[in-house]
Amino acid sequence: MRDTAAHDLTVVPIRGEDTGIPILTATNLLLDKGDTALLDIPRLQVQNHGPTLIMGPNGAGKSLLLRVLHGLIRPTRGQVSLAEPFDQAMVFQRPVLLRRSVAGNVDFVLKSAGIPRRHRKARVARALAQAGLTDLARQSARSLSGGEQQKLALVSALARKPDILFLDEPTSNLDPTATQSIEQLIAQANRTGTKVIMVTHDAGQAKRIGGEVIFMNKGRVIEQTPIQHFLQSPKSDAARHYLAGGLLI
Amino acid sequence: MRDTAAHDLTVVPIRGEDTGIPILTATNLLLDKGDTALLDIPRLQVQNHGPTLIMGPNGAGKSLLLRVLHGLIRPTRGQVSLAEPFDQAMVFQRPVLLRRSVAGNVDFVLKSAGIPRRHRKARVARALAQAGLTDLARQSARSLSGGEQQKLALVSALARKPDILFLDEPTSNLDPTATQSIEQLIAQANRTGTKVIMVTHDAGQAKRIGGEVIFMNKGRVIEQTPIQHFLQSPKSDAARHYLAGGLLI
Amino acid sequence: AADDSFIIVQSTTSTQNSGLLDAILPQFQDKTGIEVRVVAVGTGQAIRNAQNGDGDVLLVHSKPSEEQFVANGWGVQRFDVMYNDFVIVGPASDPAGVAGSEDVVDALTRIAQAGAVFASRGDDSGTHKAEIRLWAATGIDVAAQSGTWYRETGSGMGATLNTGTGMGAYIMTDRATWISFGNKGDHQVLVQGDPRMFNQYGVILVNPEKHDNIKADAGQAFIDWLTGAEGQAAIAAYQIDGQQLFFPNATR
Amino acid sequence: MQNFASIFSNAIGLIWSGDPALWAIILLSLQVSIAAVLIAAVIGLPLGAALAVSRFPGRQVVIVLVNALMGLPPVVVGLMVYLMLSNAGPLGVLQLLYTPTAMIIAQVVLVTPIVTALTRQVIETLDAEYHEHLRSIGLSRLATVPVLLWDGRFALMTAVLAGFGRAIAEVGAVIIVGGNINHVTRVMTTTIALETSKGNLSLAMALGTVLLIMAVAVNAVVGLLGLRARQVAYA
Amino acid sequence: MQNFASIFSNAIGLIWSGDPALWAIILLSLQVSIAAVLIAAVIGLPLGAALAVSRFPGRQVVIVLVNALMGLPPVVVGLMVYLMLSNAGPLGVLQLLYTPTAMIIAQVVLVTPIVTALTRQVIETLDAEYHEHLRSIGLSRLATVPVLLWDGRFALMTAVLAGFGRAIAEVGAVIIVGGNINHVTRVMTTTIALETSKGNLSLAMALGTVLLIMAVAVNAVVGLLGLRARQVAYA
Ligand SMILES: Nc1ncnc2c1ncn2[C@@H]1O[C@H](COP(=O)(O)OP(=O)(O)OP(=O)(O)O)[C@@H](O)[C@H]1O
Ligand SMILES: Nc1ncnc2c1ncn2[C@@H]1O[C@H](COP(=O)(O)OP(=O)(O)OP(=O)(O)O)[C@@H](O)[C@H]1O
Ligand SMILES: [Mg+2]
Ligand SMILES: [Mg+2]
Repeated sequence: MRDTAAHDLTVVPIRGEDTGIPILTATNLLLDKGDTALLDIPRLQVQNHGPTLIMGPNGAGKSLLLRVLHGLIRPTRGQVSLAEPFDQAMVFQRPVLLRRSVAGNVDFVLKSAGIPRRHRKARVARALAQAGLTDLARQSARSLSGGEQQKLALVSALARKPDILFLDEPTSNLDPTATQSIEQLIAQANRTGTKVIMVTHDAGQAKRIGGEVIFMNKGRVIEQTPIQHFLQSPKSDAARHYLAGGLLI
Repeated sequence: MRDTAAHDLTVVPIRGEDTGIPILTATNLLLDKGDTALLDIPRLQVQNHGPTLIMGPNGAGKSLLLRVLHGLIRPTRGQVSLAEPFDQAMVFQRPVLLRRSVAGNVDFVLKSAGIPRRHRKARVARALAQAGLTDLARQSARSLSGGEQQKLALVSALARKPDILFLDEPTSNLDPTATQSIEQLIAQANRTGTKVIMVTHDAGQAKRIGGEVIFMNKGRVIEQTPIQHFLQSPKSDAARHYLAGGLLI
Repeated sequence: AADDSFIIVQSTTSTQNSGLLDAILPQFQDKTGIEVRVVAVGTGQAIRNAQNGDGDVLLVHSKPSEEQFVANGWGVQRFDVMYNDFVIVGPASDPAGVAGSEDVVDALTRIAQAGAVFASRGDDSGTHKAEIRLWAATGIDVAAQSGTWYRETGSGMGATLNTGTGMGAYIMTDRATWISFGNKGDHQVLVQGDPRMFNQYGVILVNPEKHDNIKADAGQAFIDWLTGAEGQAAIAAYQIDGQQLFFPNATR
Repeated sequence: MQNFASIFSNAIGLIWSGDPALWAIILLSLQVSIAAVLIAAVIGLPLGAALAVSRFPGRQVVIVLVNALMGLPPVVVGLMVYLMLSNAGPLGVLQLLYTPTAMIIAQVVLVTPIVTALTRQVIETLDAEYHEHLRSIGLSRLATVPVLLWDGRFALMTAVLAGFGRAIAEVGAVIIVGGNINHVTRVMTTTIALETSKGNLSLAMALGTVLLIMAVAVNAVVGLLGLRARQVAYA
Repeated sequence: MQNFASIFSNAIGLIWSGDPALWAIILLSLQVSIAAVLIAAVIGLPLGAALAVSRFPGRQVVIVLVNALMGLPPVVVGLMVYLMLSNAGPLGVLQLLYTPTAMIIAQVVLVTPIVTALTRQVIETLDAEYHEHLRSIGLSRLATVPVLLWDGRFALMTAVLAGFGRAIAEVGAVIIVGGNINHVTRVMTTTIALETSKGNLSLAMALGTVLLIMAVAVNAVVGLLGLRARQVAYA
């Protein structure tokens, strides 16, 4: 993971910003729990160009929205429709690792994606190398450090080469160097045709990754704009307040 | 959590930098797993002045060291000694929450600390207010969002007013505003006599919190210096490399 | 033994628990090569199992039920095999003072009058039915006393003896089971010798017309042996502690 | 031979008839087994949890033994308790033999290892998750037992129900120490055994079905209470 | 009546004597119960796991029923199997009555609900943790069953051992369908019941102790294999 060229990161690859076509549309989303609406999103469209970043305060509903879009939670009302039956993968805020070796976990993810055994070995090795986990391949995945777990979950998901990749704060536990290289992997996935939908609290990261921002607050989508616009002139008070906290960075 | 005076944070309260007395000493620490040494620390001393920040790449052994110092893991060899029988508390990298309500979790922590029932109610309420979780007091703790869980674990630990507080990346999942207010709570705890020993990957945060840095790599302590020295002129290649990843911030 | 050279005998527990069958069956197998597999259960269950065709031969001791079994066409013919007798055992303290009595009806009456605990099998077995007939002769309605001094254990002979000796009760049992019983405590035979306590065993071949699998030939061979000279001699020869347990009385 | 449908309708008929003798037997069955399971739970839950959290040399051996005790044969337990309670035995003076109390004692011996072994399993899994937090906030290993039992209460329901299943179905032990005495210690299983030995197979089956319906009722009540509590609490 | 120490030394003596008749009985006991538990595991583990992960109307009812079936009385199971296998029954032509196969069938009926109910509990806990990940990587609910069984294998050991305990200790069912025929279907528990009814209580107790020692041995072997596997694997 040494000396990955740090300056590459600012070149954010957004393909054809104007030719974007909606690949994912949510209409009339409502997720209720008791008497409170955890999500209330009349309409949300995600285009196929560039990464989509979901930002917003803790408890805004970002993780719930990802789960609903990914199909893990059925909303109380409304639906999510895809333009095509895309392959999807997701990295959770708290990665779930099976009681198997590090390599076994990656292998299992690939196997579930229907990748034949003869191809898996090389792809597992490549994924582990990307995460700098080659030396830990035979260790129990659940004894990995927090950051190692997060990297493992991310490279497992990437190894499937999904059409849509949902990432929930994927670098929250990573050291700066690892954050860099993971950001590069994300950028690369984006370049090679994977639609990235990612939650992050890190405005710096958002800027480096680029694309559009969906800003959420209290279960609602407040604005959806390109990241530069969002950082320079957020439209809502909530967003201004949210970003203010990050000014010191 | 609104309008916590952001500029306060730069005033880092380090009491009597020269009058520090060692409150925690580890000697000859060795933690083995199979044939590899996960920790190998001949000598480590922590003074009572100002926060101690533990930094280092993923897998360096920061979380393991915290656990050993806190007494959760018995090292293969060596020992940890305290100047006095201090009260300790710890917030884990992945907070553990009991299958109870949000308030119930805080209450349980306080009860375990021997705080009588008549005092607990007010302290629970104060802790929840600090974390901005008052409205969620009766919700199941395990259904909280990632950031909410982290805040809950932190204010529970703080509510015990421990002598030593171990924090393992306590703001990794927090939004910028929450990060600010948690940093303030940490600074305040430090001012009021709690020794904070904290793992972080965020150089900016390290600077704001202040104090000394213990930099680890591959299970060893590479350097232990005041944070300013560390950020400006790290002594080791490893530290330089580590910080380089963060330069873009 | 090969699978096709065995028969199943549905029998009551007394013949098995007393060790009689274990003693005599090898002699039959040595002679004929037929293995006899004994299923020892309650009389009612044995008859029911035989009706279902789950046995080739029935060996029990409840003459009315046996005759009914044959009359209904389930069995071919009933033969007397042997007899022993019932006795009444009780604690050495003998609270009803029946020791040495040879009049069982009188002894039972005295037990009832003393309110001394009496453990009955209460399981519709041959022994139980014999006991009920004797109580009927006393004119005492024991069913009304059930749960007080008259205790129905609803179990086999062995279990009733275990329970009865444990509670210091009087118990009516067949002599064979009693002699071979290992948990006598301080109980002894107190009442015996009354002709009304005669206990006849009979053997019946299950009707092969009712079920295809009945091994009529082998079954009949066993019955012939048991009621013939060799079988009868083997029964007479079986002793425990110098006491003969069963008395052969086959009539042909 | 009757078919299963008619046996089932017989069973319903038996329950419906409201025969007081039958109901007395049903009630005694439930009383004895529920009492035994409650006592076994009071012993086995903390014991199993303590075994789950404690670390001592020979712990693995104790776990193997407790698991093996799930295979205690009822007849042997019956005999053991019989030998203790009989007039010749050390506890003979209590005069408990052939009483429902004796039956409860025998079932407690039988069921406690089951509850203990299954509790150990459930709590060990939960402890793997909670252990560091609970130790960190200052609880000694043994002090974590009540917390783990409380937070694992829904999973532990199945352990207790397994114990109940063993108790309510059991005949070998209760018939030895209870004596199956009509109107005194006769329960459902001993009645079934009696009717079987009489050759009244379809009555026995119908009684078995009645017993099973009672077991379903108890399980349903426990299940509903659990579901209720789970909605209120935070699983 | 002898005391427990002498009963225990009797038991050791019995094992030590190497009496071939006794060993034949011990072996048949182990064969029947182990075969029954293996079959019950093959049925109950996937069934319990499927019940844990699936969501359908009436699922709670099914769970209550399976839990209640842990209370199936052995005598009733014995009768049920008897009625099926009897010459008068639908499967009479198979001529299985009074064979070890019949005993295995009866024990399978008895043990499968236990394994199923306990598996459901264990897998439900594990599924709460794994569910989102497994669904996310594209597995249907039912496709997660093998994964959950594999990752939960150490916790499931106790479920299977509970089933083994029930099987090895059981007498009511095997005596009805096996007939306790000397040299053919006589197992430890039926021998113990027979000796008890002969009043040979201390022999019965000693045999019970032998049975228990066998149960401990089986549990120890399973426990050691588990421990071994656990060291190799990643718990
Ligand atoms: N089962 C539930 N019952 C009640 N409230 C819930 C439940 N699940 C989630 N919530 C609430 O929904 C809100 C949104 O949760 P979510 O995890 O989506 O937040 P988030 O935006 O991802 O926050 P974070 O940045 O902290 O991860 C939170 O306030 C949470 O407490
Ligand atoms: N039981 C174990 N067996 C083998 N290796 C282990 C075990 N536990 C931890 N490790 C390894 O020890 C190293 C240090 O782990 P630790 O959790 O302390 O890292 P960390 O410095 O906190 O990293 P992070 O920043 O990712 O949280 C990691 O490489 C981890 O894989
Ligand atoms: Mg989240
Ligand atoms: Mg860590």
